[in-house]
Order: sequence, then C-alpha cells, then structure tokens
Amino acid sequence: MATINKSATQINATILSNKRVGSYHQILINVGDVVKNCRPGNFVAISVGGDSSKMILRRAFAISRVSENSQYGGSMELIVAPHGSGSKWLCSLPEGSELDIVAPLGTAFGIPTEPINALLIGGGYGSAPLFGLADVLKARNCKVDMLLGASVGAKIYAPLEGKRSVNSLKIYTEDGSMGEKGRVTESLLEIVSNRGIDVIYSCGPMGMLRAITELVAATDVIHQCAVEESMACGIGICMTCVLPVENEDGQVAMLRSCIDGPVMDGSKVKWDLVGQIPEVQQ
Amino acid sequence: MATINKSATQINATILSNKRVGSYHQILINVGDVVKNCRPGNFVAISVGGDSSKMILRRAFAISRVSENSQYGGSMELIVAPHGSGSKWLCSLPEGSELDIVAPLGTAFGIPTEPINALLIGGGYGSAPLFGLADVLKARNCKVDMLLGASVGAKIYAPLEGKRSVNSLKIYTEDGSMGEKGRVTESLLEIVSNRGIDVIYSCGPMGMLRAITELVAATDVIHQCAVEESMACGIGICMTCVLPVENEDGQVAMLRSCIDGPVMDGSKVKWDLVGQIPEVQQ
Amino acid sequence: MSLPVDLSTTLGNAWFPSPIFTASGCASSGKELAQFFALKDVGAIVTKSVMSKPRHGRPTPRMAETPSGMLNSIGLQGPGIDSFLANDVPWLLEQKARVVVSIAGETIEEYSTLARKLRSVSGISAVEVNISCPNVENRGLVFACDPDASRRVIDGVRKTIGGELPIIAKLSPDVTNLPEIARGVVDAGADALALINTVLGMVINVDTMKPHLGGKTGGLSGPAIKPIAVRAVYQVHAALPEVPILGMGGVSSGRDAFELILAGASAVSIGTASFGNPTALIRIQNELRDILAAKGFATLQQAVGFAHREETQ
Amino acid sequence: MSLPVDLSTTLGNAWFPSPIFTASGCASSGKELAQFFALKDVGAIVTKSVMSKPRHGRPTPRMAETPSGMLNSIGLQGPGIDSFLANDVPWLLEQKARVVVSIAGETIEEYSTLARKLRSVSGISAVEVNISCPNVENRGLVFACDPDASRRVIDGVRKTIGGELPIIAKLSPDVTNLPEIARGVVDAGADALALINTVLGMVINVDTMKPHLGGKTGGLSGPAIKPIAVRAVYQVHAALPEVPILGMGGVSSGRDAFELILAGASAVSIGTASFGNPTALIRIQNELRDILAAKGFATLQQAVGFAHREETQ
Ligand SMILES: Cc1cc2nc3c(=O)[nH]c(=O)nc-3n(C[C@H](O)[C@H](O)[C@H](O)COP(=O)(O)OP(=O)(O)OC[C@H]3O[C@@H](n4cnc5c(N)ncnc54)[C@H](O)[C@@H]3O)c2cc1C
Ligand SMILES: Cc1cc2nc3c(=O)[nH]c(=O)nc-3n(C[C@H](O)[C@H](O)[C@H](O)COP(=O)(O)OP(=O)(O)OC[C@H]3O[C@@H](n4cnc5c(N)ncnc54)[C@H](O)[C@@H]3O)c2cc1C
Ligand SMILES: Cc1cc2nc3c(=O)[nH]c(=O)nc-3n(C[C@H](O)[C@H](O)[C@H](O)COP(=O)(O)O)c2cc1C
Ligand SMILES: Cc1cc2nc3c(=O)[nH]c(=O)nc-3n(C[C@H](O)[C@H](O)[C@H](O)COP(=O)(O)O)c2cc1C
Ligand code: FES
Ligand code: FES
Repeated sequence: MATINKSATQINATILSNKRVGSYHQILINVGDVVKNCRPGNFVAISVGGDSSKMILRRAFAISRVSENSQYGGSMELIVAPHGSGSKWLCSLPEGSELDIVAPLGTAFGIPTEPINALLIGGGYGSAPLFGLADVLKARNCKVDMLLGASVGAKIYAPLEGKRSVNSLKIYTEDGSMGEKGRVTESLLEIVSNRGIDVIYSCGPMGMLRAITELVAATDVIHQCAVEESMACGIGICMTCVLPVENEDGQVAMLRSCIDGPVMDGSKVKWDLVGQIPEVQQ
Repeated sequence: MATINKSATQINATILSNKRVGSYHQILINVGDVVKNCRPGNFVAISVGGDSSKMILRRAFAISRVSENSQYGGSMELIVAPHGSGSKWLCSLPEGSELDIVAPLGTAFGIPTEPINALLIGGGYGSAPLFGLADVLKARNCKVDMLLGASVGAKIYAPLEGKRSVNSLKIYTEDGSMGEKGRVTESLLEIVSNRGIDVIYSCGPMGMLRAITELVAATDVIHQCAVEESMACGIGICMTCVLPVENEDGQVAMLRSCIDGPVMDGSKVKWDLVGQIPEVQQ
Repeated sequence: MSLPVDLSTTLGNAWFPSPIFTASGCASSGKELAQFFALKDVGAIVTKSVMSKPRHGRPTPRMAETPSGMLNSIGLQGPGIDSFLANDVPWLLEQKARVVVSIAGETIEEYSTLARKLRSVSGISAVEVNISCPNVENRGLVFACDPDASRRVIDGVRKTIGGELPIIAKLSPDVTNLPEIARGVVDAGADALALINTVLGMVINVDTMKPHLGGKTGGLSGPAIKPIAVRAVYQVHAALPEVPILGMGGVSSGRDAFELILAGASAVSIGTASFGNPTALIRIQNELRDILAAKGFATLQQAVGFAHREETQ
Repeated sequence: MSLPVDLSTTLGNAWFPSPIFTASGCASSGKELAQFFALKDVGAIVTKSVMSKPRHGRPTPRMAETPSGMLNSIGLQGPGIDSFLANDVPWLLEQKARVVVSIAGETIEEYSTLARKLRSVSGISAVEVNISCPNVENRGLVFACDPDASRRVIDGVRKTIGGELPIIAKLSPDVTNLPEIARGVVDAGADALALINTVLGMVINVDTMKPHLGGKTGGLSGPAIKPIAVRAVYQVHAALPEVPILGMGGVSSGRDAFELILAGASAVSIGTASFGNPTALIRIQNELRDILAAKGFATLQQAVGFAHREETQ
C-alpha cells in the first residue's frame, strides 16, 4: 500500500559492538531481516537519550554497511561522530544496549547496470556509506576509485576491509596530518579525465558536494551526492529538511531530503538557493 | 555564615552497590566526609536522569544509615522504592555510576540526653532512617522497640543488621503476608503504656503519621515524625513543600518541610489542614 | 479483565471511530505514514494546512530541537488546494481513512475561496480552519490573535461551505483571552475548536549569534507545551462546555491523551510525537483504550471533561 | 588565552558587577542559598515577591514536574512587607549582596503602599514590580494581561517612590501583544523590564482525574519555556531597544544566558535551575564569562542584543 518509506520498519536493535576509530565510533547493531532492504545511501533514524530524555527527535545516520550473515543474523554498521548530546549519548552506549531504530530510510545511490568507472568521494564520516557502495559496485565489475578528505587525520574514516574493495584510495587532510595536504576537490577534474570517470558518488559536508557539482558541471560526469539537512522526522511528514531542487519542468521545488534524498542528482540541486526560498512558479 | 542548610554540600557520589531487597533497592554511595554531618532524619536530594534528562528536579531520599569507616571513606545507604521515572532510573544504575547529590538536608530526629524508652514506627520504606536512629539511641542506652508496617511483606524493609540494634521488632502487613495482619496503629496505645514509651519516632505515609499523632494525643508521649511532602528544591527556596504547623504563639504557619522538617513534632502539625490554607492571623 | 471501551467520538455532526487524529502539518497528506500503520485504524487524518496556491514555505533551517520540544518554521509549504484535492484527498479516501482537511489563508477572502472548493468534495469528514496565519491585509497580524478577524474568517467559511461540513476552528494559545476568541468563532459558526496551535518561540544559534531559524521565530510544539495545552482545553471547556474540542499539544502517550480528554477534549491530535515515533498514534490509541478501561469508563464520551466534575455538580 | 571580560551591567541607574541574578520566588529571601555560595558573588538577589500583609499562599500540592519544566502555584506565601524589611533586607545588605526587592499587590493601591514603604529603605538597588497578580478590583484579571491596569500600577509606584530607585516592571508572556504592554509600562515610568514570568499551565492528575495543583492552574517554568523567553526578549528589545531587560525563563547554562543576552537582555535571572542545582548561579556566571571571552567580547555590554545586528545596521 505504501509508496513512500517503502520497506521502512521500526524495530529494537541491539548494539553488538561499539569501538572508537579515530574521531568516530564504529557501532555495529543487530537488526535482523531489515538488512535485506538496506541499500547503500539509505539511512537509519535512531531515538536517543532513553525513556526520560528531553531529546524528542530521532538522529539520522548513514548505514555504513550491512551484513546478512553475521553470527547474529543481519547486522548494520554505523560510523558516528560525537557531535552534540544525542550522538554523544549513542557513542557512550555499551554493548548489549537496545536502540529504537527506523530503517531503511531515504533514497539509495543509483547502481549502474553496466560496468563503469566510478569515483567515490567522502568528507569526514561521509565515507561511511561509500565502502558498502564500493562493494556493490565491485560486484558489478565497476572500477572504483576513492578520495577521502577531512580537516585532520583522525577524521578520515577508512577501515582496512574497506580499502580492499577499492582500486585506489587517495586521502587529503586540510592540515596535512594524513595523506596529501588539501581538499578532495584539489585535482578532481584531472582525476576525472585521467581515469575516465563516468559517475561520482559523494557524501560529506554540503560545501564539498556543492564544490564537486560546480567542478564537474562542464563535464559529462554524473554526480550522485548524499546530502545532509537537519531532519525532525526522517520520514517525510514534517517538511523541515527541504532543499531547492530543479524538477523535470525546470522549475525549482523544495524537496524533502529524507524521502527524495539523501541521494540526489548534484546537478539538479540549486546550491546557491539553499537556505533561501525560490520564487513560486505557477 | 549560613544559618539554613548548614553543612549541606553538593558533591558527586559514586554508587558502591545497588541490591534489590524485597520491593526496594538498597543503594550504597560513597560520599566522603559528608557523613560526618549526617544525622538520623536528614535526607539527601539527588539529580536524576543524567545530562539530557527531561526531569529537572532532584528527588529526596531519607538517609538510611551512614558509615564513616567503610573501606571507601564515608558511605551512605539509601532505600529506594521504584516509584516513578526518577526513582526507577536510580534503581537501574550499576555500581560505579556517579550521582550528583546535595546532603545532608533537613532536620534530624531529636536525640534524648537521658536514656529513654523509644518506640520507632516505620511504614514501608519509612523504616529506612529508623535503623540508623536505633543505633544512635542504643548508644545512649535507650530501650528501642520497633513496629514496621506495609501493605505486603515485600514492602517491609528490615535488614538483619538492623534487627540487631532494636530490643524488639514487630511487623504488620495489611494482607498478612508477613508478621501480623493489620496496621502499626493496631495496638499502639497498649504497647505505649505496657512498655512505658517516652518518645515515638515515626516515618512513613502521612496517613500513618496522622493516625499515630491522634492516638497519642491524650498521652504524654512525644511524637517526632518525619513527613514527606512533594519537594521541588529541598533547600527552602521554592515554598512548594509547606505544611500547616502551629507555632509558639499558637498560630498556624505554613512551614517548609524541607528545612523546618522532615522531622517535626507530630502534635504541632495541623493534619486536618494539610492541603488547605489556614486563615491568615495578624 | 476489562470490558471493551467504545472509543467513538463526534465533532459537530462528524463521527469518528477513535479520538486519536494526526495533527495538521505533522502527517503531511498521510501517504508517508501509511507504511507504518493503516490510516483507517486511527480516528482521522488531519492534513497539512493547504492554501489556495502552491507555496515554497520558509527558508531553512526550519527546525530546532529544544528541551522536550521543537521549534518549526515551515511556512505552510504545500501544493495548493487544486493539486491537493486532485491527488491527496482521493488517495486518502481510497485508504478508507477519515479525512479532516486543514485550510489556511492570508486573507479572509482566501479562506472563503478554499471553503468553496471543499464544498463540492464528497467524503471528507470536516474542515479544520487554521487561523494562526498572518493576515496580509492587517500588518501581518495573526488572525487567531484578533477576535474580530477570527470571527470574520469563520463567518466567511461558514457562509461559503453551507451547513453540512463541520468546521473546526484552530486557535493559537498566544492570546490574552482564549475563551473570548473561542466564543467569537463559535458564534460565527464553528462547530468545534482545535486547541492548541504552536506557541511562538525563538532559538538563537550561539555559534552564528543570530536567530537559528530561517524564519527567525517558530512554533514551539512537543511535550514542553503540554501543560499549556491542558490549561487551554480546560479553560475553554469550562467556558463553552457544549462545544467539542480537538485537543493537542505535546501528547506522546495514552496518559497525555487522557489528560486532555479529562480536561475537555473530545478528540486528540498527535503532532510532534509522530516525528519521534512513526507508530505513535497506534501506541497512544492502545494505551488510551487501556487507561479508559482501567478507570472503568465504558465509553470515551464519559471521560470527556471529567476533571471538571466538581464545578458542575 | 582570553582576556578578562567585564561582566558589569546596569538596569536604569542601578549598577551590578554581574548580569546573573536570582529570580523572584526562586531564592526565597537569600538566606537559604548562602550555604552554597556567597550572595555578593552574583549580580543581585531578587527577593520573593512580597505583599503588604503576611500570606499563607495556595493549598498544596503546589508543584508538578512537567517535561523539562515544572508548574508551581505558591500563591505568594510570605511574611508581609514589614517583617521583610525588618528582617530580610538588613541581612542581605550585611552580606554585601545587591538587593532587588520584588513587590506584588492585589490592588493598584497596594502596590503604591509597598512602594511607599520601600522608599525609605536605603541600600536596595532596584524594585521589581511583579504585575502578574490577579487584580481583585477587576474580576481577578491579572494586571499584566491588561495594558491599562499595568500602566496604572507602574504609574502609582513611580509617583510614590520618587525618581531615584529604578523600577523593573515584570511582565507576563500570556498576552497577545507583549510589546504593547511593555511600551505602556515604560511610558508610565518603568526603567527596565523583567521578562518573562511563568506561562499559565495545568496538569491533570491521572489518578484522581482532577487538576493536580491545589490552585488548579500554575505557572510553567524551566527549560521548557526557554524558547518563549528568547522570543519575548527579542521582540521587546526590537520594539524598545533603549529599555534594559532583565531576561529569564528556563536558563540553566551559560549558553542559555548568552542566548537571552544576544536577544537583548542586559541581565539574566535564574529561577527553576536553582531548584535542580543550588550552585546554578555560580556555574552559569562562570560559563557565561567563558563564552563571552571565547566569542571575543571584552564587555558584556557589547553582546547585549547582538542577535539583532542585521536589522540595525
Ligand atoms: C541523512 C543523514 C545522514 C547522516 N549520517 C551521519 C553519519 O553517518 N555519521 C554521523 O556522525 N552523522 C551523520 N549525520 C549527522 C547526524 O544526524 C548529526 O550529527 C546528529 O543528528 C547530531 O545530533 P546531536 O544530538 O549529537 O547534536 P545536536 O546539535 O544537539 O542536535 C540538535 C538537533 O539538530 C539536528 N542536527 C544537528 N546536526 C545535524 C547534522 N549535521 N545533520 C542533520 N541534523 C543535525 C539533530 O538531529 C537534532 O535534531 C547524518 C545526517 C543526516 C541527515
Ligand atoms: C524527605 C523525603 C524523604 C524521602 N525518603 C524516601 C526514601 O527513603 N525512599 C524512597 O523510596 N522514597 C523516599 N521519598 C519519596 C521519593 O522522594 C519519591 O518517591 C520520588 O521523588 C519519586 O520520584 P519519581 O521520579 O520516581 O516519581 P514521579 O512521580 O515521576 O515524580 C514526579 C515528581 O513528584 C515528586 N514526588 C513524587 N512522589 C513523591 C513522594 N512520595 N514524596 C515526595 N515527592 C514526590 C518527585 O520528587 C518529582 O518531583 C522521600 C521523600 C521526601 C520528601
Ligand atoms: C512541523 C510542524 C508543522 C505544522 N504545521 C501545521 C499546519 O500546517 N497547520 C496547523 O494548523 N498546524 C500545524 N502545526 C501545529 C500542529 O498541528 C499542532 O497544533 C502543534 O504542533 C501542537 O501539537 P504537538 O505538540 O502534538 O505537535 C505544525 C506543527 C509542526 C511541529
Ligand atoms: C516556585 C516559583 C515561585 C515563583 N514566585 C515568583 C514570585 O513570587 N514573583 C515573581 O515575580 N515571579 C515568581 N516566579 C517566576 C520566576 O521569577 C521566573 O519569572 C520564572 O520562573 C521563569 O524563570 P525560570 O524558568 O528560570 O524559573 C516563581 C517561579 C517559581 C518556579
Ligand atoms: S525530516 Fe521530516 S520531512 Fe524530512
Ligand atoms: S522543597 Fe523547596 S522550599 Fe521545600
């Protein structure tokens, strides 16, 4: 019956492990059959703070990767940056804690039916969903290169297993503490043309997504980006998470990044209008 | 400088142990030198729910007993009934958790300078402060008898060590599941006269305190009772916890049960006016 | 152990099998929640306030979480009444949901225009008139804050829509004298009242040191405002005991819903709670049924306004 | 790393070394908090509203905890002005605390009487006039909800008290048009405004199925109302940028205080937060100092109303 949030369910998940990795926490949760419906790009919305919490809204986190065959049934990995009180609470939870989650939510990265040359670009914890995506792309015989960037080395998330699923991995940090000094956009056009990139998949801060879009605007490269807007509900009912996006008629609509995103076509997002209101067309 | 709340301090205490005992939790906390100022009858006010809690007010608990010589320095025992969300949170805390407490607060039971015959009466968790009191009275060579009552046996709190410090202990339950069937007031006057009781010390539901007061009104027995009113601050600044009490001039004043109590002279409390407002006298 | 409780309720001449409704603007047009429960299983779907033309709403950020609450400044983004009636209403009716259409306007005329379009639509249960909107003809003063403007909006809608469709006037708590506004809209033809809309609030972003929301001020909702909602429902029920109330504001459990019902609400909308819990309506409905049974009520109706019993006996 | 910040502030001609004050009714007359910090170390002690005669206040229960807030209905229990001036004020002055005396009345005359008694007391810094009280001469309508009555109270106090002692008029947020009330009391002679008093609310006890508080309705305070306080201060500062504001409502951290200051408050009262944390004022004062330093403010004054900078440039 439902057309929106199809296959999303609300379940109690158990934390299987919670490890600090650099500046982040890698949290593995037991979610059972829910994994069957999770695609790279989807996210999960988690209740935070427990029963007597003053935090009434769920927190959104990208699904980093899922495994159907873990010893516990389906499990899902999240990469969480301890930011404010909700994410810090999550990072503080011991193994065995129960979480109230809604998943999977949102759009997924489009997977090509042909083998293509893909470039995956992650900023900070934005790399999280890219490793799961790399696995899927590799399984379709795509060539997968990856660029990761962050302000400092501790904010680069690149697990060993993850590295195995990409053909090349290049790391940039703004302070040069890991990889090259600079940003992922540094030599982007060069990389795109040298490697014959067909599609860029990106996830990270809005500024990075915008910069990538602008750089590749003049090329034929398709840019699928996972956006991050402040979300109250995560399921399309509150209208807080909107972004100005060009629709088929060339008009700008305020689309909900929770159900029409987080994965969007970068070239359609009106980055210069974010935080503003376009004129109404009729 | 301070005359009110003298010797109260706000400290972080660590939970040393947390055991279920019948319907209650016996919680032992490490409070250091604070124990030096704690007297039987005093209470402690505890922050509940953690940093992101929607519960903004402290919860009050009678100090059951203190020990200066525990292996951790001073420690304090609380007997907590899991009632609403705050006390349930407290009961759920594991050993090692930190608590933000303010203690000691409120008035203490008056301790006679002469050896007297004392009758201690506790209702439900109201027995908690009575065992510490019994120790002090025994040290002053008083004869200490005790009556405990509750609706059911699981709500009688009477630890083994505690029993040792009283000369006699009689238990009543309303359903007869432990001790005698009935209430602590059942044969109170008989006990008072048979044993030559000089002072009754009581702690428990307001209905019990009122009933005791009324029973002994015609006798010479002094009745010191620890009242329990809903408290927002516990330190005398909010005026929510008031009770109508007769003062020296025979006039009724609305006294704060947090600083002029919890221990009060039962015969001065205007039990019939609780929840009402006396006429203003000028 | 307990007898089944008759949860059915009425607002004006509209009948609902349950008093638990969505709140306008907190369920979009229903489709998004259908994955989580069958829309026909709750009392009614109150749709997001619709205006006559499509609207983009306010700039982002549109929300800020606050202690036990949230601020929003959506600004009535929506498709406009024509698209809404063509696409959303038929779909909801197909789901066999009871539909309460919420309308909003910038002029008294716009409300009447909307009412005219609704008049010809069959199958909807009631119209909720959201008058917490700035009146462009009067320095942007919110209709609901002006007794006269409130009355004129409802009067216009009543005259246009005819006598059949129940009108629920939705009021703002941001007024000095709520019973006065309530009395005015009832006199003008409202069959029921919806209480309360969000409370005007603001959050300042400590980093940018500017108002956090794109629209600067926003509406406060969620458990933080529940005591204000209970007071509003109680006050208005005391003043107008015959007028049914659709209560709302911070309800997130069956106990909360029961509190509003005791205060005088005949039905209860669930708004912000659905953001934190997509199945909130179902859980609240079940909990409410259990509480009513435990308290010995055979019907919801017996509990409506029960907290007033001292005054009326 | 950061320079010392000048925290001093003024309300009318009264100077305070720090902008962090207690809130009336949330510190009794000061003695109770003296165990937890030296009263002279904070900006000022605002005493519990005192009336001309001793009062018992409202029946218990007088409080209910609500999500991130609480309701109270104390009903201005107190010793009356004579006892207060004889016992409490001298003690506070001995502690070298700055004292702001809050007064409350049931008639316009009572406020003037109170002002007359205060006039002769030396050492107090300001008088806060709590006009959120029922006016017995006008069907119990709260003074602060009636622009005319508000003005007359302040006018009476101003005329009685003379020109020296600053008058801080304390307003209720439960009004349709707060800037209008604010303008009225300023015209009548208020030197500063205190915003906000509690928000009218109610809790129904689900067990007894009756209003929980002895006084039925109560005042909502605490973090739940902070967004309402920020909005009120911002709105009134925008309308009357020259009038100093003593902001309050749900402040429980230095960030919260900073938010109110950015919105336009020259000083901030801490009420309910002291119930949860007896040393709240000191912690908040320290946190505020650190935030101001981190943001590069050399003086508190520079931050007052800073969130309005776009509009005024
Ligand atoms: C689709 C999506 C995927 C995300 N994936 C990840 C991830 O994989 N790992 C990760 O660490 N973080 C991720 N985030 C960001 C994460 O949701 C925020 O860091 C988190 O909500 C902050 O909550 P808080 O209580 O710690 O912070 P607070 O600042 O206290 O939160 C206050 C409110 O603002 C919202 N908020 C604050 N920051 C953000 C933000 N950056 N994005 C969206 N909402 C925000 C919160 O949800 C909350 O409602 C993602 C966000 C979205 C929308
Ligand atoms: C001086 C004093 C000594 C006490 N000693 C003990 C003790 O030794 N063991 C024990 O288990 N309990 C004791 N209590 C009662 C205990 O404070 C309450 O059970 C507890 O506050 C309930 O909080 P909650 O969050 O679990 O319940 P809720 O019902 O969720 O609490 C809501 C609010 O009401 C207040 N409240 C609720 N019930 C009571 C109550 N019975 N008395 C006072 N305030 C209440 C709470 O403090 C809170 O502010 C004592 C109370 C006082 C005043
Ligand atoms: C995000 C959001 C959008 C809302 N949009 C509308 C709306 O379009 N029309 C309306 O009448 N009320 C709207 N409201 C108010 C709610 O319907 C409801 O009155 C209010 O939120 C209080 O209920 P709650 O605390 O359960 O959310 C909105 C509330 C929120 C939080
Ligand atoms: C228990 C209590 C008693 C109060 N008594 C008074 C009072 O006597 N006079 C007054 O002007 N305000 C009184 N107030 C209101 C506070 O001064 C303050 O305006 C309000 O609580 C909001 O601030 P807060 O959220 O920091 O508590 C009282 C508030 C509480 C909670
Ligand atoms: S987060 Fe609510 S609509 Fe997207
Ligand atoms: S609890 Fe605040 S005065 Fe007693």
